[in-house]
Amino acid sequence: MAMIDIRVKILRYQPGQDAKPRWQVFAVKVEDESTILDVLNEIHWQHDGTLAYRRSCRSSICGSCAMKVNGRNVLACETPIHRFGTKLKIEPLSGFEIIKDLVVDLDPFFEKLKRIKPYLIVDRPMPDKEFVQSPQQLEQIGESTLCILCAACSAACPSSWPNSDYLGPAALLKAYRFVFDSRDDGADDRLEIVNDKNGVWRCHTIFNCMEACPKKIKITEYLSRLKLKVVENSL
Amino acid sequence: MKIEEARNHHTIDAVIVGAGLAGLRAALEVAKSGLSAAVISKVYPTRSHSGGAQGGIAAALANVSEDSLEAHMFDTIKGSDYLADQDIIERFVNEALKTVYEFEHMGVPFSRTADGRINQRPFGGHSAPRACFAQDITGHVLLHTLYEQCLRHNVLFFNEFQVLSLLLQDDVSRGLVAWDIRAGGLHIFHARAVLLATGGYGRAWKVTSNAHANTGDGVALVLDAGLPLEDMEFVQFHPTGLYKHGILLSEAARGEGAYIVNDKNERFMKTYAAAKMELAPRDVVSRAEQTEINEGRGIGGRDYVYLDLRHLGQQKILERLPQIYDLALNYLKVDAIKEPVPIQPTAHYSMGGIPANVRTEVIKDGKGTVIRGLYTAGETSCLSLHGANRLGTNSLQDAATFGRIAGIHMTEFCRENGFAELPAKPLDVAQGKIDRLWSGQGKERHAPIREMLQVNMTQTMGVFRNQDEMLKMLAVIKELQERYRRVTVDDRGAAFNLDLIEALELENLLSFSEVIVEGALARKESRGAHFRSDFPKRNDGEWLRHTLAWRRNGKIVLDFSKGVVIYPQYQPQERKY
Amino acid sequence: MNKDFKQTSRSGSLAWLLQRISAVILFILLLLHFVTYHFLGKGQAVDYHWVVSKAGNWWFPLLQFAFLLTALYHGLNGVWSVLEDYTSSRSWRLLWYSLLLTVGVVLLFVGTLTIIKLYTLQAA
Amino acid sequence: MYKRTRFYDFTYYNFIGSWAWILHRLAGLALIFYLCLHIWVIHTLTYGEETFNSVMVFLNSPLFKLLEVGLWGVILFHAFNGVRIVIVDFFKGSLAHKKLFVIMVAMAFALWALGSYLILSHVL
Ligand SMILES: Cc1cc2nc3c(=O)[nH]c(=O)nc-3n(C[C@H](O)[C@H](O)[C@H](O)COP(=O)(O)OP(=O)(O)OC[C@H]3O[C@@H](n4cnc5c(N)ncnc54)[C@H](O)[C@@H]3O)c2cc1C
Ligand code: HEM
Ligand code: SF4
Ligand code: F3S
Ligand code: FES
Repeated sequence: MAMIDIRVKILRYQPGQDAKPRWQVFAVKVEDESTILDVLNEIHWQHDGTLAYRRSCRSSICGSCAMKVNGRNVLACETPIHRFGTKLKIEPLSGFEIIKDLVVDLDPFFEKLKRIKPYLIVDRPMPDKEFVQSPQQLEQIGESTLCILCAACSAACPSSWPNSDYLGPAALLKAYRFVFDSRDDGADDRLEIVNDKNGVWRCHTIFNCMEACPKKIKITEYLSRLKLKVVENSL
Repeated sequence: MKIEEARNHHTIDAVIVGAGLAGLRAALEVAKSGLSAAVISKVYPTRSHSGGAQGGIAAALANVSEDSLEAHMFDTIKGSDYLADQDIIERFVNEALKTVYEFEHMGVPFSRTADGRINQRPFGGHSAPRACFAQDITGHVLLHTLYEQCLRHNVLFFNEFQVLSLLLQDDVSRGLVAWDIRAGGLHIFHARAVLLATGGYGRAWKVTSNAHANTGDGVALVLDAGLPLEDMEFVQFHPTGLYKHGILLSEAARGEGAYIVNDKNERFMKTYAAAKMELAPRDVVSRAEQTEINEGRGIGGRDYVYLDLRHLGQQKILERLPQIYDLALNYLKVDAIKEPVPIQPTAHYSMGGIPANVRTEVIKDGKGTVIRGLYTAGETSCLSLHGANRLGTNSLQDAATFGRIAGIHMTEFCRENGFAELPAKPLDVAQGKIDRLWSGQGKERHAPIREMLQVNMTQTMGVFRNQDEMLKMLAVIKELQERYRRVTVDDRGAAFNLDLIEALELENLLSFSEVIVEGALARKESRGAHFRSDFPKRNDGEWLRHTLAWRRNGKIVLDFSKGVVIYPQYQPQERKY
Repeated sequence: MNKDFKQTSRSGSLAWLLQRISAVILFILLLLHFVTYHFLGKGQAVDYHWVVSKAGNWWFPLLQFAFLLTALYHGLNGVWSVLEDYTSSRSWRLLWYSLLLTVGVVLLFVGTLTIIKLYTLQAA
Repeated sequence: MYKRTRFYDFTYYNFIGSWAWILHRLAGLALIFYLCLHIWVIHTLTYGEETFNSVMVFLNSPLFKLLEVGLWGVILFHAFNGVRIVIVDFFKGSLAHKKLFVIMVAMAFALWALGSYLILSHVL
């Protein structure tokens, strides 16, 4: 463990003061084992209290702290600075509107999630105890339930940049998660909803989402399976 | 009324503060009944700390081996070091199965047994494999599933709103005032019933497993409102916090068979709890660790020991404990398949909190007098289910089950009662807090004060406590409270003012920390998580009672009139593992 | 059908599937086309007679027409999907769509004429 | 609130997948543009030998041969990456999409070298 000097360039935007975002450079001394979040905390607590960003769990499970560092989307709290060297360039997620500094408006993100009916729909009577679901059936959706809704994927997807109407990988992954749940009866509905040019068909298998996902979910693979299911269902 | 005011004035049947498991479960129950339910949370619901829970949720389903409600009840009582109220535990274990099956029906992807039923694993202090789990992301999937159900049932969400004051008058709750973090501005919520489900208060410590949001706002609000807190001195330290960070490595690691070893590569738990070894309850393991460290047997004589997973093998680690593997790798650059992971005890769970009865109604004295329309559930409440020490996996169950129960009683209450009138000038208290931080001329900044509080709390209010240290701590708190009065914030903007939020939270930390220290000083015995080196024995004769604490005229007033509910068949015994 | 996110009111599954089917067909036809027209006839400059001389077989017009049709469909459908990514307003979409349709119809007509002419020239 | 990205976020790191997509898209657009021209040009056949040959002289010039080599590259990239896309869509190609990309580009490159040799040898 040693202290090192780093140079951090942060995209600042203070509503009411700035007409548009501007870069600000901070020179700080931090431990070489620090994470990006440690660096932001250091700046916020010691240098400039006006810096705003989101964080909570600081253990990569709550999904608050997704942001763009040196051109890539990461969770600030789990990303050690040594991955990037001593020069950091920190920006808010692309594709969303900036509320302030690194804080973006995620309401559209959550709105889209809502559209795909993100809940188990059961038309049969509930069993007295649990539904029987084999480990193999669970395996189908297991990885997709890891999603922490950090929005790193949707923000990294070039399909969502020019036109924010695209549902985006996170919402589509959620659709996958329920369509392929052996207990669910709502597949027809959901498949119909995502069968739209702004739904699953705007995914051009660009794979940025998979690169960005801090939970290493194979998003594109699941979207492919979802697409085939939609085709099967609609033709 | 001005238009601006109208926009910031909400009239809603049930207002729920906190979007963790407790808050969401309650909201769902109310919303299903057709009443309007609003959830106010300072973070997006899925960012709540419940999502951080890894290991599991307790219920005696007996899916993988024999189990019974009585066994669950007894384990919980014993785990609590007999300070828990047994009527609460009885209701708890009776409802636990239903809670889990309901979760499963909502779509929670529980890990499964080969025959397709909910899988269960052993957990510290439980006499049977009772923890229902989903890999090592149990809290995460429970929280997300609940959030989804709330969306389905049209619960109103006020995300990124921080509650600053309760509107209470004549022992009747009338609503609350919250700050809109995103846009800035105060909002009045006028409600028939209010639920406080604001989670734990681990952020008062430097080394903690808790999220940044866990600043004990709920307990501070209650204290501010002139109501008491209960058993605040009981704070659980988890034995497997990631060294320096305090981030939690789930007990599931030990459930799956991990070892804890000292500098001599000894599994030292054999000298402290030979029967249960690493799976003894948390207070026992944490104390054992701290003793090893204090006696110079930490790794290289330093302040940590090792959690060793290597013998579990790559496949089991990656399959059953992927999150733990990632955490060790990302934060300490330790590859848990090949190397042992440095750990130390970390502030983890708040047993104490807002006193309430079995209907989750907040009470205001040792006699159980109820505040009408005010409820509490989850980690912020003290029912008391966990007594002096909580068993792992009982807290998710606590939050969910009593969240549901709170929802049921709130619904009833709303049906029977109208909106109590708002007090005059409802905004004053909240506005005052903000104005002071904005207009102050002081030179103090909040960060150093918080740092000093946290460092000192970790040093003095940890696994071992004693009178001298605690008296010093009290003095430190007094000094910091004094300094806090001169704090001003850098940021004067309305939108997403993190500076302001943190300063407001610090006020809460300073407020309830004093209660913790006062309670711990007064309780001259060792029980559960509260261990005093100067009074190392449990003393049932004098101390088998709850602590209630008020702030009156700037001083903490304690009261021990609230006894513990004990059933004849579960009399206190010595606690051995 | 009520999709309550910003929908286009158009399902995309058929277009997606056809784009892939046409791609696979094109993969074969296009390579074949390149081999016959661009690589064979080594040393010979491409001129009128050379081209016309290749057009005599009975399968010539069929293959050429299939190629023309799939290539046009695939290409224009591709452009359409690109345009859809960058336009959200209904009227712009309508405009682009009609434009592409027109281009497609005109080129299909022109191309078909060429094929017929070639075939009849050789047959005559 | 401020909206920053409008068309493409040029400050975002381009991973293999995004390069594949951008190039595929540009290649596709180039190809449909070329196809339109191509159909017009070949259509001159119907105006008789002279017209066609005069156009062909132009197209057989070294400059156009070079362009043809480029076209061949564009086609091969689009075709082989297109196959990659189909594998991703239908045959779990996502799990090895980077490897697939490398393989496809390698194959396209080999064919490109071969084809270019043939095309250019017409001129040389
Ligand atoms: C790392 C970790 C692992 C754990 N693992 C387990 C486990 O395996 N099994 C188990 O049973 N238990 C576990 N626990 C404990 C368990 O997770 C918690 O006790 C439980 O989740 C608490 O839920 P809650 O709903 O009470 O509060 P939380 O989930 O903490 O939610 C609190 C909510 O209150 C909101 N809030 C707080 N203050 C304000 C305010 N002023 N204004 C507005 N909103 C506010 C927050 O935004 C948040 O939404 C673990 C705890 C930790 C820290
Ligand atoms: C030779 C075999 C070809 C194959 C295997 C192929 C394959 C594909 C595939 C799979 C797509 C869909 C991409 C997506 O949806 O993301 C596509 C798109 C496209 N293709 Fe082709 N194609 C071929 C030839 C052609 C030709 C000859 C043209 C031109 C006429 C063309 C023009 C386009 C265009 C414009 C697109 C849209 C680009 C985009 O959506 O990004 N393709 N191609
Ligand atoms: S899929 Fe991955 S990147 Fe996308 S929201 Fe979920 S966790 Fe984040
Ligand atoms: S980046 Fe976007 S286009 Fe599809 S594969 Fe991922 S969603
Ligand atoms: S702070 Fe929770 S994911 Fe980073």
